[in-house]
Amino acid sequence: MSVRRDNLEQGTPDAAALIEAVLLVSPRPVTLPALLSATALPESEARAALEALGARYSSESSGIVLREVAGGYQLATNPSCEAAVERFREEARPAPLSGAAHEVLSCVLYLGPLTRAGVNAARGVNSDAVVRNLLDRNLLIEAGRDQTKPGAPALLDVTEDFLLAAGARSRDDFPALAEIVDEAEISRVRERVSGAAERPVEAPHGGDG
Amino acid sequence: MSVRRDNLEQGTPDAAALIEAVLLVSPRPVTLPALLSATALPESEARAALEALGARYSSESSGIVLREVAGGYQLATNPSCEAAVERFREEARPAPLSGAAHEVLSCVLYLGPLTRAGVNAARGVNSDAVVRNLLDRNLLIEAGRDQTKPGAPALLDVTEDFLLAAGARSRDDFPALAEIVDEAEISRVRERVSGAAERPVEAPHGGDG
Amino acid sequence: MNTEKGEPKGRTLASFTIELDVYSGPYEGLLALILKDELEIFEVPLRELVSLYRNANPPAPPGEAPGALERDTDFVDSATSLILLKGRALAPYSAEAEGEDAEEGPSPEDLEERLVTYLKIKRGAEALRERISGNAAYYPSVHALHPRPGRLRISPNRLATAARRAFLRTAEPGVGHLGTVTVTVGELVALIRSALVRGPVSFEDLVRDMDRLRSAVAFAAALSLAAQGRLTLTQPEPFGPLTLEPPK
Repeated sequence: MSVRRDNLEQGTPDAAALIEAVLLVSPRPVTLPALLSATALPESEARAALEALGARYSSESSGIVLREVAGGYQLATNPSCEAAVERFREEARPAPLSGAAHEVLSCVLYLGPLTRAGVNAARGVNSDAVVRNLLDRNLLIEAGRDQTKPGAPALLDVTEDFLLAAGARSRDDFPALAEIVDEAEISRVRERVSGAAERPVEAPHGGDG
Repeated sequence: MSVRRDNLEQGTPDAAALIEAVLLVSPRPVTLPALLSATALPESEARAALEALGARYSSESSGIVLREVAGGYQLATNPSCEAAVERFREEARPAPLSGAAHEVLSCVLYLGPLTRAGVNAARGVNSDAVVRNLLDRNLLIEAGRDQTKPGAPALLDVTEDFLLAAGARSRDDFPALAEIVDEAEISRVRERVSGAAERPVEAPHGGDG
Repeated sequence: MNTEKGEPKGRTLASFTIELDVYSGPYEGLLALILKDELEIFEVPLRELVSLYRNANPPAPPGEAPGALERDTDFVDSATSLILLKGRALAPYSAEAEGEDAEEGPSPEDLEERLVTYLKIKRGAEALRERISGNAAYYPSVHALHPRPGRLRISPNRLATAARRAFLRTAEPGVGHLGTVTVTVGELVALIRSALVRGPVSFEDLVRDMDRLRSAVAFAAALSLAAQGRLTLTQPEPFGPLTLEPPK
């Protein structure tokens, strides 16, 4: 306490303190506009304060970290303290997502918004049950309808909870597919298809039944 | 805490960080013994860390303060930031409830009061994290204990806030369970719930075998 | 559901009835419908089916449920067959082979595009998995202020739907009744591959001396090898004899 800050006691706390307090009472990320509106700070001051808070709540020095995620700012525990937090809460983590669920999310993220039929087609299997589960977990949402299709089926999109779960600031905060997929592997697939005469599994001939 | 803390990244956070993290995820004051058991710290180290945290989260310099209250330690907003916090509370839109949260609420509403084990049995899925969240949001409350069960586990019930959110004056304002699922299913679920808490300790003697 | 208190024990598979979105009635009826192609196998949620079975036939202490082991293994047998059928139905190649000439499927270009897209999706999914698991240990503050009473809206309709969904779901199946699993898919993969060195082998021969559990695991091993293209499975008709052949 080297600096005197009597103003704090009199109800004019500094910018960082105001933001800190608001973030403590919000389990969800708070957008910059919401922060500005609650704290009545000018944007430049708020940004500078957020930067200072980022240093203070950094993953190297603190059990609480400031995350910039899902379009906002959030205080969360440092994953390095995971064991203590989980011992304290004495509860099972929600079951991790299945491989199929990750595939469906990847479809919607990279090819979406997509209809259920679009997801099924991309994966080559019926994914309705997986989609239902992801809607349940608030990781997917029905956002609008595809008016070009008969019956105008619902379009699926990823949610804010999905961005949170993935620790992403926004939809754009994911590497492009081109960066993830190995070109060599793609050409191997292409070769295999064009060179593939026989099918790997002989399917039963049900034509006569 | 001006010491370098590179060890944090490698998963051995220091004492203050561990305590900070635990306090962030506890809405109620945490007693020293509870802190020690979650963090596995020796008492002297924990006390020293709490002192350091007290200076860091002091009411003169921070929007978040460390309070020693009701026999424990708790993070809270600095009263000097109250105006911003109140504005935020006015403006924030409540976080939407997940599908899982709706399920847990409906189990407690229709079958309750229920223990956590009862909720898990009714849903067929571990629901501890969801229950915790609903308690935190004051949509569920621990109302008494089930004395017939070993350890007298807490019974969960829905709250006034829940009724208000659902636009209901009482439990009777909801459609009857019999209108939602048929009787055979209801009795199946009830059986599952009553069986769950007993656990397969021992088979009933002289049963129907 | 026939879960009458009186006699949950000693029943056979014939008395197992199920209640699924796509079908309700005796389990054997479901099998018949699938075999007669009146019900698409991929409409059948196998996991849910297993849950229903476990729920209708809870594990009982040894000696208290005569015939339970037989019934359980019968169920495992038929369920693994369903898994095989389902795997076939969902395999990208088999769908178009049904009823059409093999050559009449999508053009190689279409197929190539589909596979490339799928490959990208798959790699994207792997990256997502890593990212999501890397972010799982951030716990948010729980010091939330409750919103002003009345700001949160909970729809009674959604609650009713949720109740329906929750009450129709059944508990995760226990596997305790199967005893200790002493064999792994890996072991049986090795066994199958060494058998294939001598040429095609019928599944029946392969599992002749195995117990029910081992043969179920062998089934899984064969499926996984087939999926990797390391063997070919042929079965002229559903539930007919199954032959394992080395890859061509």
